[in-house]
Amino acid sequence: MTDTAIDIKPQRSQWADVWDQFKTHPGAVLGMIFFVTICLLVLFGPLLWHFSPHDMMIRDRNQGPSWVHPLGTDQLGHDAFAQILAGGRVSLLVGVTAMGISIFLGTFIGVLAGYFKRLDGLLMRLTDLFLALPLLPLLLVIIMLFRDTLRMAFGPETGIFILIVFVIGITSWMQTARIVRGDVLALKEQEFVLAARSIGTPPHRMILRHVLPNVMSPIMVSATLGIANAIITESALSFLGLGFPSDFPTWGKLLQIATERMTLNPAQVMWPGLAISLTVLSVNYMGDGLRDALDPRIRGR
Amino acid sequence: MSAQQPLVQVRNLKMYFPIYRGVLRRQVGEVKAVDDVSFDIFKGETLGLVGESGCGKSSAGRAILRLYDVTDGQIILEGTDIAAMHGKELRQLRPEMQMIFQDPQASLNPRMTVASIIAEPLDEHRKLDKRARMERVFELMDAVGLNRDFANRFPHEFSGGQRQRIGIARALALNPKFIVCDEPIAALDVSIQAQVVNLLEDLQERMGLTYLFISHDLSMVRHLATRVAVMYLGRIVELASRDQLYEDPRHPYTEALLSAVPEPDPSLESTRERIILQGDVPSPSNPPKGCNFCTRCPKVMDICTQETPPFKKLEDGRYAACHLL
Amino acid sequence: MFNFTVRRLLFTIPTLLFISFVIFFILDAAPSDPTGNLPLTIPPDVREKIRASLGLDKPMIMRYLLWCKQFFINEPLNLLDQWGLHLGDPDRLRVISFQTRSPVVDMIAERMPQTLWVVGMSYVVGVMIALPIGIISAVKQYSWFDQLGTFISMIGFSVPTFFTGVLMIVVFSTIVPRDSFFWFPSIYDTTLKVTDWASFGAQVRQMAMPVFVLALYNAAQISRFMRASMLDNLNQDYVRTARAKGLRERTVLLVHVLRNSLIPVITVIALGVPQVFGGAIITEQVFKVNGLGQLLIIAIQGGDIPTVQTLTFIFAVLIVLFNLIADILYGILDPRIRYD
Amino acid sequence: MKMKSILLGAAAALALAPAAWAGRGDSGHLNIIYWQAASIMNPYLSGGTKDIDASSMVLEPLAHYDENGNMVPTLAAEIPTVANGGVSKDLTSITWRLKPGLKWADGSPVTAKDVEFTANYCMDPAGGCQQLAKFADVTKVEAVDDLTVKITFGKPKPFPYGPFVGATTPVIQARQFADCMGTKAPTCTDANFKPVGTGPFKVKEFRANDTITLVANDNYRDPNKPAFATVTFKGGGDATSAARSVLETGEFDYAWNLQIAPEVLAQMEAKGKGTILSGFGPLVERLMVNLTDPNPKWGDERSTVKHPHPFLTDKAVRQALSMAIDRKLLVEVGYGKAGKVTCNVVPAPAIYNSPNNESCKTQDIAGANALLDAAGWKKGPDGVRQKNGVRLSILYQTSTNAVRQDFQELIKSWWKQIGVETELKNIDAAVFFGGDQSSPDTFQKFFADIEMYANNFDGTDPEAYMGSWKCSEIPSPENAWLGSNMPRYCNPEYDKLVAEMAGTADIKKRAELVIRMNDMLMQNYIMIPLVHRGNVAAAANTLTGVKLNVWDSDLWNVGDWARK
Repeated sequence: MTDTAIDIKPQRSQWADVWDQFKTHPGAVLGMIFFVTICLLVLFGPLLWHFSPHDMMIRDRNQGPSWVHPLGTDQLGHDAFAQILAGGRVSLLVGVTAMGISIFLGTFIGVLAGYFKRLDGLLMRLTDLFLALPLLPLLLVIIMLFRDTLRMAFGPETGIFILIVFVIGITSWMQTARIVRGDVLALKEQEFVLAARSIGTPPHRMILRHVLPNVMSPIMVSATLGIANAIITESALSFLGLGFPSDFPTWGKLLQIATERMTLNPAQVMWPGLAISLTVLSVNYMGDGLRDALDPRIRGR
Repeated sequence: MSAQQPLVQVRNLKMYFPIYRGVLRRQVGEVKAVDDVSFDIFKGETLGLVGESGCGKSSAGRAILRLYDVTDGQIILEGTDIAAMHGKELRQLRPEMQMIFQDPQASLNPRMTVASIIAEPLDEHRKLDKRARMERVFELMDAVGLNRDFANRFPHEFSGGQRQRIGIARALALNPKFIVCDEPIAALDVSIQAQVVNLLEDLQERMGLTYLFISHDLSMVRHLATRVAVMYLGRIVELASRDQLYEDPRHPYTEALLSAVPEPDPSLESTRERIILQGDVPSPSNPPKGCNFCTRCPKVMDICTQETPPFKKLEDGRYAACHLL
Repeated sequence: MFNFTVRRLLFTIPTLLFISFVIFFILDAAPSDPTGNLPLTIPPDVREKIRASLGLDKPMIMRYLLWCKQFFINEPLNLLDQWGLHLGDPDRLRVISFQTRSPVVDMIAERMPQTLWVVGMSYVVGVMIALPIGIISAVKQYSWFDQLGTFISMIGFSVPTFFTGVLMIVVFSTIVPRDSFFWFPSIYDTTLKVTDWASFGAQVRQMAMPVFVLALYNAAQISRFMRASMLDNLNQDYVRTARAKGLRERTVLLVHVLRNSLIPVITVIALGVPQVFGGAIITEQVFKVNGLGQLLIIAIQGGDIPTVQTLTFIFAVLIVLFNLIADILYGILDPRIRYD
Repeated sequence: MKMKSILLGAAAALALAPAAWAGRGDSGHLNIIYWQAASIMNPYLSGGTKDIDASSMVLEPLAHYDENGNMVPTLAAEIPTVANGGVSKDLTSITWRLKPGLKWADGSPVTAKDVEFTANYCMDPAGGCQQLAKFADVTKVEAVDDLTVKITFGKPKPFPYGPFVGATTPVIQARQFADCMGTKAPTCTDANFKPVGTGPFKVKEFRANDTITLVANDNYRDPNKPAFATVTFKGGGDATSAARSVLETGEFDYAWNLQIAPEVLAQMEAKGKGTILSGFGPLVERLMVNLTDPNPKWGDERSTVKHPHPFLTDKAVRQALSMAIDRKLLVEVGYGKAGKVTCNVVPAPAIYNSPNNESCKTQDIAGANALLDAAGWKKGPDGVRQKNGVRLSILYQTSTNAVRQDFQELIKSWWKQIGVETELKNIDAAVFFGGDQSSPDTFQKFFADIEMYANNFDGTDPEAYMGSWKCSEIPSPENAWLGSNMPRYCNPEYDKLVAEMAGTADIKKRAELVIRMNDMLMQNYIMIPLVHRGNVAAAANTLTGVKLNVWDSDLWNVGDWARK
């Protein structure tokens, strides 16, 4: 019967449609290719590249690009390419994870505050509190309290990673929360929410099914900006002594160290800057494409 | 007609929205959106609820479905009072009663496909496997006259009438006994209105549905309803069977309303005498003392400004609230 | 709306008190110390005496209450004094910085002008260019304008100001010859007073680079939100309806779509305003603007609790205030959101 | 008159230094940039170098140190010594005589009462005076007459030049600060920001942590000085941009403390707008070795003498760590002209510099390996040496700073070559040096195996400094971690030498003692000196008279500066 024939169709699910739409967005596809390339590079690059980020060719300091060192060397004679690859691992991981935490917290609190009127006041004052907290002293307190514990539990690198991701995450969710709340407030008054209520949809599914998909676009922007923010913040943290150990390169740190030597060795400042910008740009285009693809009104066009 | 069983009994239903004023949010009054309303809805009938916009008819409809918390009174659905129910209990009764909304655009989530919109009630209340679920969705789409191929489309791809069909299909999904139609055709083109109304009638016949049909369109109500209740400023002023009401309105407000309905017959239309009401509808937060209608009633008497007229039975199945009667 | 506002304002008082306590608690718990930056030649026992003279030997709660008294009672009274109204003991102690031994509020007042000029101006410029860019990018989605705007704003956001600022200085202060029209000072002169056209010109010149760097950063972020929000709304049915009604495209966009799109953007903009007063720590440092951001960072590094506490608290007040403004603006822009 | 000016002109042409002959204010405006902004103009309330330097333009002590570390009288008529009778034979008092006719900037005369007041101001127990250590053992300061002041010590002071010598302890005006004693010290904002002084300049406008505007002092004792009429003292930013503003953009005339990458500095200097000045005081960047066990398992007793370190108590290990380091490279990478290789903790003044430790100047990885082999430390499968289950694994901490992080990385790589595993940790400077009781990250608590920082002493006398490594100076929970003996070194012989020095007045004998103590510390590898660090400053080429002084304020002779 036709039933079976048609039954197959819905199996093709929305995700296939989303992918179809995503594919038609050249920026998004390019962004994704680029992002995947960067990920693969930083993941496998260090295994293949003939210099380790810890190799110091101290007599070849501050060199420009050459065949041996395609991106040149830094002030201690590290191979810049090896450093960028190794730094990318940390930066990308920190960027994506911290952004994830921040977006999750922001969306969670924003939706709760916007949807449940009773929680609104309390949660928004909590947001105010977090916005008002002085970041630096807070960081110092957090390091003091947790650095040694985490270092012992997870080793110096993983411990610091957890700390950094946690710190960036819990100090950057507020803007997302406010935006999401604003959108939810408006969305809640829409009739389809009332319709779902008349069906008896419980609040958690109401949020997942009706509210969240309709506030995706500001969340998507926050996420894109969040990655850049986390990568930069990480570099600021390492200069406060909260970052990774000194021999542990990250893009932000490489950029900051190289800035001082900008006129001396311009290449060194260009690479990490380029890496950060292109990553953020590619994530942004992916987000753009994904947002379009997730919006059926655009997909239909 | 006589041995009718009430499906829904509304008793002294009150829906007040408190008004807070001042810095300390003291309650200084309330909007009496629905003020002491009682009526029955019988199984299989269509009760029309008419009145000007803002008279509280939509609030009454939503209160009866418990989309709002009611202030006081009883709503008895098949013997169970749901007025004070909450949470799980209420949720279990949801399949019994459904709603069709005024704005077919706004009432459909733009990010869900037709199939998932229609299936949402099923997902919430029936444990169906994928296949059974889809079958039911197609069944419903057939029932409301939607092409099955549209199942994967999104609301914005449809016309207003089609969207309303989606809304109807969603309301029907759980085989409800009682449906509140909250001005379901007000937002549609006239040509589509008829189609939707015919569909509703058709479905009622086939599935034995009971409707509370809220509308400000008296001619449509006349076409559709079995009995009609007229609301003014949160109260029901008259309740009667359709024919009685349209042919012999008793309450001055009903008279005035009906006088505004154009007659299809041109000869009658020319003789129609329009009663033009003076003034505006008073604010529901500050209704006049005595009869709510006293400020605009052409037949106002002294007593009207003193005492609230009781909602009394005039004859079998006929009620009104007026000192004249 | 008025009552909503007044009620929220009243509600902010306990909120702010609570925030002030939390801030104080964190500052106290933080391991930085007012003697931390002193040369190591100062022996430990002298350091202890210095701490004691700053009152750090007293329990935390006492110091908090003292700050409350100084900030909430003595400072306002002092303000009244300046207006010629003398109340209470004239010898009352104001909030005194550990580092400079001078009233914190006076230092803040001294720094307000340059912060408002540079950071405030950059914010205004940022918003002014972000909104049109966001709107045009959305209306002409995927046009070359949109692509270019996206590219520039992403670069602007992802390249930190410590880099762009130094780059600007290298180009416009060192490579460009000093006597050229395109030469800009790398060091901001906070003592410059605008009295005539020449000094006005000098002021504009010294503001140009920091304002540009910061405006780029601000604009990048806001234009992203503006664009996304516009795109969201452009696909709504009411836009089609409005067009179908035969409204002019300009009216559709600027009246209907823009109004609805502004809601999330308003949040972003409103949340950004307190940050203007928070200063831009890195940019201020790069161009030596020495505004509120620099005051805060120096105070934090120096363990100057009264200064950090006062600055942060004022900052908190502004955050709460501007969140309230954002909420009120929601109500104005979207009548569906009701506060009662 | 005419004749005189012609003569002067000729003389100037010959000397090629016309500015030296110019009168007060002839050189116009001077721009100074300190990348750390001055917070206050009162050195008694802030020990920060930036504040002391800024105030040294206004406030003056009785005597200065010149660029060679010699004392020169400033407000005093001469330097009191035992020979000229100024210092009592029993070394318990010193009597200063002021130059006659000195005036404060407000025109009032400078008297011995002002000196007496200044001492009392600082010694007030409630005032929190930051230079209190300078007044150690002072029992009484009294004005004998208008121009004579006598300082009495509670015990013999072989080096009685603590108070009022150098920019850290200038004389302040009694009249201005009369109401600012003790607990009232912080309330005198006006006095603290605009002190009335005797120096070449006076404050016109003080913006805390930002800019100070100064003008020439009309009552300065030399009628032809200062050459500059006005000074802007700008603060803020970072060292690189401060250097840039002098060497590259030419917006400023003098920049202080330019600890930046040597190659960057050299590149800037090549622009030809300014000159880099450097001078060497006693500042040494060093590694401190923890002789006690920082293992967290000891709880409250970690890093205390109760638990000796598992392997750093082995001298062979400490020595090997030192031998593995290429100090020349460290200097080249981190400091360039502003650093020298040193094997001593007291490398200056020259008389105190020990000649006995030259071996450390060359890196010897092979030697270090051999030493460890001989001591029984065998390389395990992971390349890390171990003995009896103890691995040579080091936690190496320092404050956050670009050069220090580079050093950490280099040293880690060298130690790896001798089979020592290193974990690096860096801590915000304000926390590391902060001494906060609750923080585990302070340099006093030393919850690590090795820590790196730089230290020096004030002025030219190392007596107090050498006392840092006495047994009684070991930080521990009992003394609230107050103490400067970071390695937790305890040697009665060393303590004896310290005591001996306290009773020795003869400068040659004192030098001998310092060298013996220095060698004792060095040859036991209690600390591992890395670099003798200099002060670096940049001055515009148009400026003349600048003499970088590492013993005193950078601006000690700002009154002599002039435009070429």
